[in-house]
Amino acid sequence: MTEAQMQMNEPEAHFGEGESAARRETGPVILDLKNISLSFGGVRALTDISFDVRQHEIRAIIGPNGAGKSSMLNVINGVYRPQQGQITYRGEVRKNMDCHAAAKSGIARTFQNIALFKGMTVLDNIMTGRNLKMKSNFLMQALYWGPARREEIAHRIKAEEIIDFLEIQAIRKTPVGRLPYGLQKRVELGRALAAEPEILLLDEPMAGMNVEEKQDMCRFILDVNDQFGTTIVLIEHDMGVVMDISDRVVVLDYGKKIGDGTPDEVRCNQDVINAYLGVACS
Amino acid sequence: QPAEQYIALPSYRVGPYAAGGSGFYGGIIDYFNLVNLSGGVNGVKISWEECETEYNPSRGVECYERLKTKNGGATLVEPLSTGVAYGILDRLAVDKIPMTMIGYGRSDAANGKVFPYVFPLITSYWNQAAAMIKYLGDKEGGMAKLKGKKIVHLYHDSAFGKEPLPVLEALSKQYGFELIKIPVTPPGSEQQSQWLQIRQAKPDHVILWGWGSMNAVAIKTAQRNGFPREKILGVWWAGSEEDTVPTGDAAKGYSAMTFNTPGNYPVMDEIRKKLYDAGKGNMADSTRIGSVYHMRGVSAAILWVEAMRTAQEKFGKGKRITGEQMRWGLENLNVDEARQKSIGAFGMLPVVKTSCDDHEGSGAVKVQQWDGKKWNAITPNWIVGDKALTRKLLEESSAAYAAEKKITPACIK
Amino acid sequence: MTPYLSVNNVEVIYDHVILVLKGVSLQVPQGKIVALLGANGAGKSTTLKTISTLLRGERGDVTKGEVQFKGERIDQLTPNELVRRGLSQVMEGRHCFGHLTIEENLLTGAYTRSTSRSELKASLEKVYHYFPRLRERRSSQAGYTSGGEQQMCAIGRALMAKPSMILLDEPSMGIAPQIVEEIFGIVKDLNSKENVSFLLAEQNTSIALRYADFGYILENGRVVMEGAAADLSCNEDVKEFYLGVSGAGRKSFRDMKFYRRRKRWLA
Amino acid sequence: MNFFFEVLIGGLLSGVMYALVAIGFVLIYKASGVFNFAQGAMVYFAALTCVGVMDKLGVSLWIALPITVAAMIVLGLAIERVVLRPLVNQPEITLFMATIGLAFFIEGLAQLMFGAQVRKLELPIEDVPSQYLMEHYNILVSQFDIMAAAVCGLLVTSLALLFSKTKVGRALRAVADDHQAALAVGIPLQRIWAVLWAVAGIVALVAGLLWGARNGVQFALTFVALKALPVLILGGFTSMPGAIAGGLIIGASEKLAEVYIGPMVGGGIEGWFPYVLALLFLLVRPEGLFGEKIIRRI
Amino acid sequence: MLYREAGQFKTSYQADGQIFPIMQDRIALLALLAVAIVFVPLLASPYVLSAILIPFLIFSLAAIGLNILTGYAGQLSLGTAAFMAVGAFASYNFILRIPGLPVLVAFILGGLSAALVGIAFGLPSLRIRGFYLAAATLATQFFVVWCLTKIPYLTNYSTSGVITAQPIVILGYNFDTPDRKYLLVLAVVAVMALLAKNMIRSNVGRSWMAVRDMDVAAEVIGFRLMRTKLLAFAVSSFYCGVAGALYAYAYLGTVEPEAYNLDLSFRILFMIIIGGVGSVLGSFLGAAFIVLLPVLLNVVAHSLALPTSVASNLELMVFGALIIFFLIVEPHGLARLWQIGKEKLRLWPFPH
Ligand SMILES: Nc1ncnc2c1ncn2[C@@H]1O[C@H](COP(=O)(O)OP(=O)(O)OP(=O)(O)O)[C@@H](O)[C@H]1O
Ligand SMILES: Nc1ncnc2c1ncn2[C@@H]1O[C@H](COP(=O)(O)OP(=O)(O)OP(=O)(O)O)[C@@H](O)[C@H]1O
Ligand SMILES: [Mg+2]
Ligand SMILES: [Mg+2]
Repeated sequence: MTEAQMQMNEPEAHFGEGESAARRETGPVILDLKNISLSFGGVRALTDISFDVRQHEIRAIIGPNGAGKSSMLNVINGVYRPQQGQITYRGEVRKNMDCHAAAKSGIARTFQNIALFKGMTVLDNIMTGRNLKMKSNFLMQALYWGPARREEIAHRIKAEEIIDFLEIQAIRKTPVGRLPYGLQKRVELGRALAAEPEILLLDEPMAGMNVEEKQDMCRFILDVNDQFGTTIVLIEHDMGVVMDISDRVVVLDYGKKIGDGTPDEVRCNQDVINAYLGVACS
Repeated sequence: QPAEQYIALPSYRVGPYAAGGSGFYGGIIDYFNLVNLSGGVNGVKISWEECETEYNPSRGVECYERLKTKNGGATLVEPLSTGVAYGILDRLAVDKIPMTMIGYGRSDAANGKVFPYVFPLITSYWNQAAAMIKYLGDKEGGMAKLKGKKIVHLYHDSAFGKEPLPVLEALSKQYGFELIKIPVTPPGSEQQSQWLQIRQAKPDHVILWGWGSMNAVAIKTAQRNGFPREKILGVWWAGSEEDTVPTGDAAKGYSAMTFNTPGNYPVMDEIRKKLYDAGKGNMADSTRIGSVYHMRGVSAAILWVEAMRTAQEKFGKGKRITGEQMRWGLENLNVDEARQKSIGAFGMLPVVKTSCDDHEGSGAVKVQQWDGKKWNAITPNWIVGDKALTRKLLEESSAAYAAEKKITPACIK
Repeated sequence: MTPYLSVNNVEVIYDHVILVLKGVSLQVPQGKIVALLGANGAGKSTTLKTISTLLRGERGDVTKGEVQFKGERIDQLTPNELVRRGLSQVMEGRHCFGHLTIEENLLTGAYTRSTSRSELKASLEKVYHYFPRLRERRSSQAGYTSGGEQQMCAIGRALMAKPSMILLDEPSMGIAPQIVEEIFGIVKDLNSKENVSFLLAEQNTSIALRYADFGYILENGRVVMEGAAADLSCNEDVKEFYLGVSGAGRKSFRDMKFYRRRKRWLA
Repeated sequence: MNFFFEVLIGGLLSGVMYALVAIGFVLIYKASGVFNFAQGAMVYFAALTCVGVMDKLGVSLWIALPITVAAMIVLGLAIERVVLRPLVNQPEITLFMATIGLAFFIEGLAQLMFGAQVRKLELPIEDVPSQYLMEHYNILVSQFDIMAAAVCGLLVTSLALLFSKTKVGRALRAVADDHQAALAVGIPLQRIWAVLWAVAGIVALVAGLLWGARNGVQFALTFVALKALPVLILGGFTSMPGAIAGGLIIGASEKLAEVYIGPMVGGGIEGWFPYVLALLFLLVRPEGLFGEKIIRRI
Repeated sequence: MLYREAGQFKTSYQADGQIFPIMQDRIALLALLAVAIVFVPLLASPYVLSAILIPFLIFSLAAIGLNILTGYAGQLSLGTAAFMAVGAFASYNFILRIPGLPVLVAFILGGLSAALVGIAFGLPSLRIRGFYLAAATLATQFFVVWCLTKIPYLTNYSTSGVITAQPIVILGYNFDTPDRKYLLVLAVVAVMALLAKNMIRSNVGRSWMAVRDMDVAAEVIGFRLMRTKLLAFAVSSFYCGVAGALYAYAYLGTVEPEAYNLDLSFRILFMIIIGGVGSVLGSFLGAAFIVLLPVLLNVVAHSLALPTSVASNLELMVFGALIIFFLIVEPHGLARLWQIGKEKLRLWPFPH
């Protein structure tokens, strides 16, 4: 019903009103999820959810706590296997993703409860993001000689670019466990970026930051999106951020989709207001 | 300052085998003290140093290396641990320090041509095994009666427990008894299944080839399963107070091999009187004087002191002898009954007479039985098994070792 | 009036070498809500952990200064003793007991109270009333609940101890906006009805200053500014850096400028 | 067939003896997340203290027992104060390591106080086949084992109740999950740990008495911990009933394997068989039969 | 003011990726190596060489092996000695059965055999974690030793299951004296430590640490859990295998399988925990600590002239107490202590 309508409406909605949308070009659908259902024992985390992500867009997922947002990301990159549904990624249809395959085909992500490698330095964490691009075998690495060494240095250069980009030069050799929360989030973003992903899934990247830091973070996200054309799927509870930077928004509640559209549409959707926003649109 | 004869004692007084270690080394040191009280060996005092090995090979090697150069160089070493003994085996010939292995270690080391510096004195595992079968045969009323009998070899599943297998197997073939081999995984604190198997097999005899805590458990488990202890015959490492006391009454009637005749001897009295009554005894617990391990230690020390005497006779009375000379003394040892009498240990150990071919020097053992309070010898005479057989095995095995190590067997003059 | 809680010139070193707090002093008067603001890594959490003596477990040392609660020094007490005296902390990063169910988590919160079963039940009901979502998930293991649910659980757990002073470390993190409002509503509620004092470290400055009576701004381990909440929210720098509004009103996150002016207090 | 049952029953009862030691492990692991390698040493310490007191003071078992209980309580308090308190919130492996150090210390202490020699311990119940069962069912079971099983059952039931039904039990489980958070909600970690280790000491005493009466009080008692490990992983580190179930399974199958498979491969498989069996179980259930699931969520 | 990073600018990532980025460290290490190669064999007594330095180096190597598995890849293992045993017995058999096989090649083959066994026993680690895995690795320990006592072929049908290491002859040169053995062991350990350092600073090392710190995240990033864990098992076992072979050939000489018992596994584990989990330097420090401490205690106890049984028990108690003491002072081991010391030195003379 409404869901189908919304999907039909999407293109117009997209290029219709809303200054941000009008200004931005987005490509064809790159990721398409159909009728995803996921439950854990008795808990239904996701019920029959469908939505798509277009190339180069910033797609936000919002919803109350426990709505299933993180679970959705987990389905997209293969941490959870949905009981039902189908995922189409770059034209390929699959029942579910597998973590490694997802990573390989260009899906990177950050986590809600920071999942950095605590015992490693910032630089090493970011370097792990590049692991799929490393080719030399471990014997060469053990000898640290010839191609292996050249490769290591080439990747190091990439990693340094990301460090510069995220402005975390000063902490490159610090073990991440010691960093304050906000910087850890930034490093995690760096690790995801290091993979040069096509789609970047961000789970509450701005939680626990003050406005100034959020502004920085937004700038990074927008820059990545602009400069590298990376598609971004974003979960965030700060409505200011969501409304300002996203192109389209999906709203989940209790595992069901209750809204989908441009920020402005969503903001004025009565279901969404009741379930999540609490304030009517002005 | 008069020269001292220095002996290295890599001992162990903590850990799972501490009970044996403290008794054995206690005996050695008690006897040394006794000798020193009466002026030493022709005036040469004995000195020694201990080092805790915890029965652990790598610590044992370190101890050996540390002790060997002290006090002008060690002239004898005794680790009372197979693992440690193996760890230092190769170093002995280089360092020219003889090592005794009293009642343990590789049996083929008795071949002095291949192992010039190793002395498995008194008796080896192979001779023990042969003697055990001899004893069982006699008990049955002649070796021929062994035919068709069932003998279980319940053994510590390690190099130690497997050592007698060639002898037992050969004898089983020769006399036609059935040999059932049942291993116990070290440390052997649970033996229910083994004893159920034994009960099922209804053997005529059980040889208990155990070490450490395994022995008490075996005896206890035999009792739990209603297996008569009279049918169990332990090795000498399963025949001490430490093995029977903890079992309470369960060990009554259990017998085991020994190379010391239980009982009292003038030398032990002297130790009691001159050392313990004067508060100079080595063992914390004076009730253990004359216990199996203690007496074993005293016996070891007696043999060493006799070896010193022998060597001094050749190389100069009243002089400190070197390791090489000590080796010679050990190789030309002759502790006969007269000698034993003069020491005050007549009958306490068998007559020991060594040569280049025979670093063991005896091969005789006795059987003792536990009466609930103490051990009593039940064979009046020393038992010697089929020595021809063990000799043959010894030649073969030491030849193989020599080949592997590229040693040309020869006696050292 | 002696402050309810006062922190005097505290210096904290982690791992023997990392100096984090460089002489922080602050006061919380009885029955007031005090906000502790500051950028990431400023030392807010460290300050709170210093007060609740939880630093010891993280190899942090208080090398100078003292903390007083109700007029007594508390820096040498155990956390258990503090909770008994009415000082509870909600730790940053949730810290729920993963293998316990939500309800069991809440019940552990009441460990220090020796109350009747019915009173306990009433407290539990109150928490469920505040966070209906928890009631639904009461019998799931906390380790499997969503981030926000865990956050609610952690707050609820602290409430179960019936404290007279609560240290809240980023209560709004990861919580849906509606609930954030509710949480602060609860804070206000407890504060006015039950006279509970609060010290809250918060990144959501606008809401924190809205509810707080007083605020401190921490940067690099030093208090750089303090004042009544209303005054702080009028300060130009606070407005720009913590509230995201400057002269021309709120700016979109989309058009942030790349270079910013230096904060005045750094001058 | 009768033989089969004898082996089976013998195995089950040995399993109970293993479980007795495993309970001490579970107690501490479940309540503090510490993998207590010193449990074996505590068993030895307890048994040796008991017989040592009897010997040195010349008193009967009934007087030595309360003295030993007191000693175990003191030991528990000391361990908390000296070892655990400074190590709050440290990684599991560090705590594990500390308990190994503790094991050395306790072993040395016990031998220092009472000497290294092997002693006997006689309980009022004798370790001989039960006549009754022998006559009526023609099955050979030691009456000692029957008592051990009863004691074990009692311990497990009461401790399981403690964990599942009481406030302290809940607090203990909370501590195991997160030391820091447990402190924050006001759980008096230190007091709880002290009590807990004291209780574990008493459990060790029970195990020590039974094992000591069976095998003699000697250093090798510290090794019974090795027998308890496969029981633990099979049953689950965090489950009291798991300790019993694991014990029974391990005991029975290891005996059956030794008797029926052992002879085919040269015997002596009891050393590794329980571990391999437990390993196979774990492949199916990585947290053991009754252990709590390890939560891996991101 | 001697120990300063300031002023040492890195102009290339290559320079920054060095094992010891600070120059003073590099100089110190080179000096240490020079001393170890030139002066130690000249000056040290045979006792120090053969009873302290050789076992210290061998244990360091085994500790590096275990550290790769436990410290870097996060898989707690109690089966180290078993892998060492495989290395030793395999080397023995290779030399015995392939005439003319160079000893070093035999060591490598021994290490590879250990690696194979390591992979086989590492398979369960894909499902089993933490202490469950640790307890399960005991299966390796007991099973391997059991096999060695049960399969006569492996011990060349020696009646008691004891093997005697063949003489170490490399290119006609016989390594039979303590100083020669020492140099050989030193060379092997130095090279392998370097290789380990290299692995750890490149992608393999990062993959291990990632799996250790958070395996789910590692998988999401694209590391293959199975490959990473098994590689860790293989490399670790290889190191332990070579160490085990050296233990037999350069230290004990004649060995029974029991020499590789659980006790040894624990000693190696102590080394890495005391030294520092996840640190190559820590492996050395820990090995030194565990090798030297008992000797030291023993010497001290003797000089106090205590009754021997009291001394032995006190030694044990002090050893246990010191382990606890060090853990309390620095749970991350001696390596961290060292590092903090260096950081302090860097700040010196200012306290912070
Ligand atoms: N592995 C799991 N096992 C059991 N339940 C789970 C699991 N993962 C998620 N859930 C449940 O599914 C629901 C959705 O969780 P999810 O983490 O996706 O929420 P969310 O939308 O991200 O919430 P938040 O904003 O609080 O992070 C929650 O109720 C949670 O308890
Ligand atoms: N255990 C620790 N070891 C070393 N340094 C630490 C540790 N914990 C915190 N720090 C350091 O102390 C500083 C202050 O951290 P703290 O967590 O108090 O900041 P915060 O103000 O709470 O930041 P956030 O807003 O990100 O939570 C940071 O620079 C951090 O790197
Ligand atoms: Mg979420
Ligand atoms: Mg914080």
